[in-house]
Amino acid sequence: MSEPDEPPRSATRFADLARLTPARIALGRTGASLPMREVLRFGLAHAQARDAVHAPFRPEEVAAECAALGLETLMAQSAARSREDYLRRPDLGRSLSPESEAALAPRRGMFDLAIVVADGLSSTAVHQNAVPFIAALLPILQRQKLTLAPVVIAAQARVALGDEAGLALGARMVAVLIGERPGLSSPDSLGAYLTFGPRRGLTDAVRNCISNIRPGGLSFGDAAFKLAWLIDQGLRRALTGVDLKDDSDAALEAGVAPVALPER
Amino acid sequence: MSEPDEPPRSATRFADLARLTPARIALGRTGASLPMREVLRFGLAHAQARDAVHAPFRPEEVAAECAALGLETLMAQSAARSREDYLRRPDLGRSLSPESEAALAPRRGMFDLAIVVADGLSSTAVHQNAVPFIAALLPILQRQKLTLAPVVIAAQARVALGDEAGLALGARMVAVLIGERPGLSSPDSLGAYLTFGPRRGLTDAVRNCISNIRPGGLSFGDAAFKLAWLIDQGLRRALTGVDLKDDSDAALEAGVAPVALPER
Amino acid sequence: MGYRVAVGRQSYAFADLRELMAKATPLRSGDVLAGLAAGSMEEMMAARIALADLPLRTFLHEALVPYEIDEVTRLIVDSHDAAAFAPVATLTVGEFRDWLCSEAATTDALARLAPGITPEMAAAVSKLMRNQDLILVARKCSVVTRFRNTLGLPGRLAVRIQPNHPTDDAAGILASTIDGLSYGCGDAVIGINPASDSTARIGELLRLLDGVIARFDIPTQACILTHVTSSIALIEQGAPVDLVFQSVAGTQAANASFGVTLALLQEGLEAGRSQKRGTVGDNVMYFETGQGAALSANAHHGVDQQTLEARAYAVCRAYQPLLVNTVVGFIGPEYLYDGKQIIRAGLEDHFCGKLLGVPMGCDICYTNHAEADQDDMDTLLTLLGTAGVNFIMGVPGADDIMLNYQSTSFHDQLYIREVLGLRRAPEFEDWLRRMDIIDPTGRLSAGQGGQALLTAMQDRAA
Amino acid sequence: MGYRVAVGRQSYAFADLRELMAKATPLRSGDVLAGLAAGSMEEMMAARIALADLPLRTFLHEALVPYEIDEVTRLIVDSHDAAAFAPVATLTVGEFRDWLCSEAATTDALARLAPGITPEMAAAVSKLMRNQDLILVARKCSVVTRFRNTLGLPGRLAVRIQPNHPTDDAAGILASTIDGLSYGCGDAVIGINPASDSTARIGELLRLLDGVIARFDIPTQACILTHVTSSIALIEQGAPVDLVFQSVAGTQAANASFGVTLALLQEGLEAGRSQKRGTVGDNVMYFETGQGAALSANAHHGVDQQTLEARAYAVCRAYQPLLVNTVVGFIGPEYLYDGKQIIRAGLEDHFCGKLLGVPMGCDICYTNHAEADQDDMDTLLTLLGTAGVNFIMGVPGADDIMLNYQSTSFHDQLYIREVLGLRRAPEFEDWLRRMDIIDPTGRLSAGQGGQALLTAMQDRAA
Ligand code: B12
Ligand code: B12
Repeated sequence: MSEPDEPPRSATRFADLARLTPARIALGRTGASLPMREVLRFGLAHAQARDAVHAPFRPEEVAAECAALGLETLMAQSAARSREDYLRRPDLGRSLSPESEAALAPRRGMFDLAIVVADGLSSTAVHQNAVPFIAALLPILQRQKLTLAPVVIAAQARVALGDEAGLALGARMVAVLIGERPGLSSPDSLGAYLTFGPRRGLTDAVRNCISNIRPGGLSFGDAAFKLAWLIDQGLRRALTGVDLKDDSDAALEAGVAPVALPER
Repeated sequence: MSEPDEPPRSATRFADLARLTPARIALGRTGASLPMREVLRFGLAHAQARDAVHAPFRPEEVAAECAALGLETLMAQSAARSREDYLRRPDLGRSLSPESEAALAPRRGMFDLAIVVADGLSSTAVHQNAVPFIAALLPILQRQKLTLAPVVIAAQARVALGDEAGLALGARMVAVLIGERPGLSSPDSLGAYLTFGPRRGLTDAVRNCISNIRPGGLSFGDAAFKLAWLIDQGLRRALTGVDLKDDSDAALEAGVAPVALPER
Repeated sequence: MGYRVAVGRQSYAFADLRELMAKATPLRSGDVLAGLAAGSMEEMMAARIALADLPLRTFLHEALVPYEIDEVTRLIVDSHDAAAFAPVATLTVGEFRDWLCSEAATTDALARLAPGITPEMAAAVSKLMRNQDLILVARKCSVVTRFRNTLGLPGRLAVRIQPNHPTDDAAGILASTIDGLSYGCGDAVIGINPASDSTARIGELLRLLDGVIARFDIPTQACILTHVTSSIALIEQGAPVDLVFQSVAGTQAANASFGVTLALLQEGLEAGRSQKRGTVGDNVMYFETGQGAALSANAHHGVDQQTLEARAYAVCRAYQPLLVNTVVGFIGPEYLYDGKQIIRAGLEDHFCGKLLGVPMGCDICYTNHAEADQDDMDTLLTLLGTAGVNFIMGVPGADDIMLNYQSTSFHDQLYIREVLGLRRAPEFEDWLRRMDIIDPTGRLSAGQGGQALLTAMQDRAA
Repeated sequence: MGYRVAVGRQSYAFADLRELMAKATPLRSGDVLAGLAAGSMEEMMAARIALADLPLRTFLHEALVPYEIDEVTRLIVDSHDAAAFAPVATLTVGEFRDWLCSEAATTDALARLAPGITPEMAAAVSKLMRNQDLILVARKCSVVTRFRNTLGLPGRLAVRIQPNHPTDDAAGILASTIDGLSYGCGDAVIGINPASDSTARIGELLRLLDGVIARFDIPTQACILTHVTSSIALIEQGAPVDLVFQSVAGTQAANASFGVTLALLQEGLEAGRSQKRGTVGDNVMYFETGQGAALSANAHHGVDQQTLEARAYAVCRAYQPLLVNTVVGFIGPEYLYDGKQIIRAGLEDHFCGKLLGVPMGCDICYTNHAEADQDDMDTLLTLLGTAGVNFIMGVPGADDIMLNYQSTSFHDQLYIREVLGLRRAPEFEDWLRRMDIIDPTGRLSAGQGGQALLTAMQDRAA
């Protein structure tokens, strides 16, 4: 394809900018328009991201990987019965199915933390990033001497499903690791949502969020350090949410890791 | 609702225009826009016309009414199995279902004309206008001494289904009376399509069409006269379609009705 | 010749150019009906990627519908202007799109290029273009035609008054016409679809419209949208025919199903011209088209409906039409399922027509069996107004009481003029000013405008 | 109080005003999800017919969300300006729509009216309006705001540069910002959504943007879209905060789920103003909203999502914002299912905001789980450009690599300027001319424009 007329500027140097970010910059232009090659690149990414939303979730694989880390797992399912259902009815994705509720009940105990791995809007994110992230988190949690509930692996799940799961297991806190909606450039982004005192009827104001956990975003080590910091602070102050500001960076830089530095 | 500012013209007299046509004229305006009452009137008509497309077809009723006229009937069905199917797959609506094909075959004979009553896009049109139209047509056909095949009552049917039906019955000509797509102001418009030498693979170029048969459009009497005129001319010249121009009006005015004047 | 593209882990094959074109097309029900649509979004993108790399001149060598069996193909190939094509002769389809969007593609350059573009090239490039590209480029194209006024000038929009009546009642038709004129419509044409096929009746309608135009000395033209053979017959009978109408499609077989051939259209053109009724020009043909017509006549040869539609414009182009109208949502949901598909098709049709040098208008419309509504029409109207469409329809209250579908209304054209500042054909604008129907800003006049028109009615009554 | 309407053979009953409003709303998935949508098109039309006859002042007496339990309702009721409302006080909702479309509703008249209009009135009338009405009327509304430049002037469109980065990397953000400036974007704001919630990190980003603006003396403002409490804290720490951001919704409970109250917003406003960083004005707030936020927080009180969205604008209005941005397709298909619903919602939001006197911009966007694509965005962009939207987003290549959705790009704004002739904020336009980034026609300059901007990068590297 021909080089469309570039914006009138030293293209090489503007082109250098593109190396500084995965964002779609220094694309050039033809008249007022995006060059053909970029239109096509974008269209293909869109086609693939749409597919990612519907990529099947394989909970058994996650369970096997958790087992390899020495973690016990429980399978769960939201009240949404199909992907269609899930997309149109977020309310269903926030509740455990009656069967799952029944399956968790007997495992109720006294835990500091329950981890929920949820497919969310990208099972790709979960398959690629959830277990490596847990692997980075685990040693810190162990040093914190926290008691861990069995890991819940939840299909067709939204963030708030963690509230019911945490409650059912009797956990003081729940961390939901969930597939964020797939982006054009990142179909694999994982989010972590932390909620103190999980129970029905909570809003997002009482949660903390760490987002963009993936190789091209926040690294597993940094994300694990942040989450562990928030867990520690949250348990001490008996809260999460808007009143708990993430000052882990300062802690990290100052070396005042209340727990332990992540292994990088 | 307030009177929106009318166009600057003697409204009474412009309003008089509206009595001359069912078209939506002399509506007034507010700025550049249609007044609210007309927007609402239009919206309601649209809602109702959309429902008309899906109004169920009751072939038994049509059969009973035909029987009252002394006509024998045969039930048929196109290859389209549902309304959804019918709307998206006109090809299916043009073929007889295998069962219907089998049902018509034994009735093959030597007929001058086969009449097909088809729901088309408006069963309302058929229920309100098909049999009254046949009633107006019948006496003329009888005077023409034409032999009539049993009337086929076809569900989920397109115009071209008449070709297969006419062929199956051994008719020299087929007249399809079909529900035209419903309009905002006329959900009940009937079309009549006439084809000489019905067989598979014909195009619309070899048909004649009389459209807008309904009380607010072409009257049953006028339409019947036209159709009879076309049938007569078509049988004489052994063709229908673009080469057969509808000069029935001239015939009507000149009193040279080759057949007979319609009873009005 | 086949095409193969690898995207990600998947590889896609396309057997021939027809398949490549069809699979590259944005989704529409007609291509699904014909079994030609891409199976997934990724396959569609793969087809586009391959299409972008295809040399534009491929279309000069490889016919989608065989030359031997199709006179439309022969028309396209035989009338191709290689000199006009030269500036883009070495480009791929993707590069052509970039050129069209670039500053190099000025209005003049595009006008010079038009005779060098085949409908297949136009269709191919349109498949690679987003809605905004279709608007941006079409806007730069200017196709000006003339009969009793000048249509298609930049910044102007004309309107056809469509005063149809279910029984062709003269008073009813006249009433709708007068109403339309009082809203400043009618510069494109006053055009009736006759309910009847009777030549006698059509002759009366022709005299009716001729009378109105003569009486008020309106710089516009009339047309009865009857079959071209009827118009020819009427001309022979001495009826006052301004414009000769015909529906056309993109293949010989589809045209045959409409009862026309290219020779017949030529006859129509000559019959029309023989009248010498135009005052400022002799563009005497009015054509209508619409995606799906060929498929509906079982005459699509495995080619996607949008490409065939572009081929219909090549048919039109050969007869120097005054008006070409894509009646975009007219047939129904089996070809364009919903508002989104209708909007996309309207933009494609307008773009392809303009690129080919055809004076495109659009009947922005939908039927009651389609998933569309007035909001979709407002949307398409605004987009096409921005794209510089030559003309739109003016149907009383947007409701055609004879053809049973919804189009744009006398009010809709006021709206689009208001928001985009679009003016009427210059001669017609002057006339509206003289009649005090519009004020100097182009808005409907606050005076007694239009009142005089009512006399036409009264005389009739008398 | 109930409502009953007979249409044809059917009679429809609506238990209360909330139900009437919800059923009159054009179909959208969020209202279906909430169980509030009309069951058929006929029922929807029946609701609209009843709504058209409802006196506008009904909304002053009958609260959709109870006064006692909701501070947003209290804000709306207590701050209603009866004098401003007077000109339309006796109208029904349907008559109000006719008045809005009429010549009587001039830009001045609409500006005077705004404080008299409650969000419920705006929502109600919008439900009776077609897309073209929403465009036509919004276009007449002008809401001008100022901080370091003048936004919202007629014929102008501003753009937010949104240089997000998944790890808030300073070099990456700067690269996107410079790219955006070189396309003539950034007059609305240079606004980063931080990936991190860390105040330390956010402070750094603030200093980064402050540095760029100071270095090139750009007449624009920066903003980090963090929670209002964080902005207040940062102001206390002496960080350079131009604009205070917050997401808001239309009910007290939904705002609570966002961790905000009206008192907190007031605190944010005062903290922002205390900085006195504006040069030509002191509109210091930047709000974002979007249909579905309240329902998603289980805080909708049985009210339809479009009405609640309009209520969010009443919240914004109280704090004299510089920018209010409806992020229309951001949340996902559970609230707006496809392109059609997103387009309609975008037009409604813009209209309602403008009618209420709020400086509306629109993040024209969609997610990958919705049934929408770039064509839909091109469409909405063209419609909102015609409607006179104050600002849109400029996201590199339309792909937000941190928030994972698609918005409008630096190129998209060039397109809309090209086809509609829209200019930038005057102070910013002057600056772009001085920098030789644009030429006198407003197009990107053919000179060495933008080159100077690269020095910001080089210094950083050094
Ligand atoms: C839809 C339509 C079309 C579509 C048909 C394609 C399609 N897939 O549906 C298109 C746009 C292609 C079309 C073209 C023409 N049409 Co037409 N069309 C209609 C319309 C609006 C609705 C028909 C309908 O609802 N049919 C019922 C459905 C259920 O049946 P169907 O099997 O799906 O439809 C078939 C027939 O409608 C047929 N058909 C459509 N138009 C015509 C015209 C003639 C003369 C014939 C014989 C058949 C025919 O095509 C369809 C597919 O096979 C009617 C107006 C009306 N109120 O009915 C005019 C109408 C039937 N058409 C008319 C005309 C004049 C034409 C043209 C001849 C115009 C021209 N000058 O070229 C062409 C050519 C038709 C042909 N010979 O193929 C006239 C007929 C006048 C008359 N009494 O003879 C009508 C009444 C409208 C009008 N007054 O202008 N048309
Ligand atoms: C969608 C979304 C929203 C939507 C959520 C509504 C909905 N029904 O989905 C809306 C627009 C309402 C929203 C609002 C806000 N969001 Co938000 N949001 C996102 C986004 C783009 C995707 C989330 C996702 O895919 N979730 C996964 C799905 C499967 O789960 P879900 O159960 O359907 O989603 C729930 C959560 O996402 C939650 N949620 C959304 N945002 C936030 C923010 C916080 C702090 C928390 C605790 C929860 C939360 O709301 C959803 C419904 O309960 C992320 C970016 C990303 N890449 O993930 C930002 C993101 C999570 N949001 C963010 C922020 C800052 C906010 C706001 C606080 C902004 C503000 N200043 O007001 C508000 C308030 C949130 C709250 N407390 O309620 C930040 C969080 C930064 C951080 N590390 O804490 C993110 C990472 C983006 C960013 N960097 O700006 N958001």
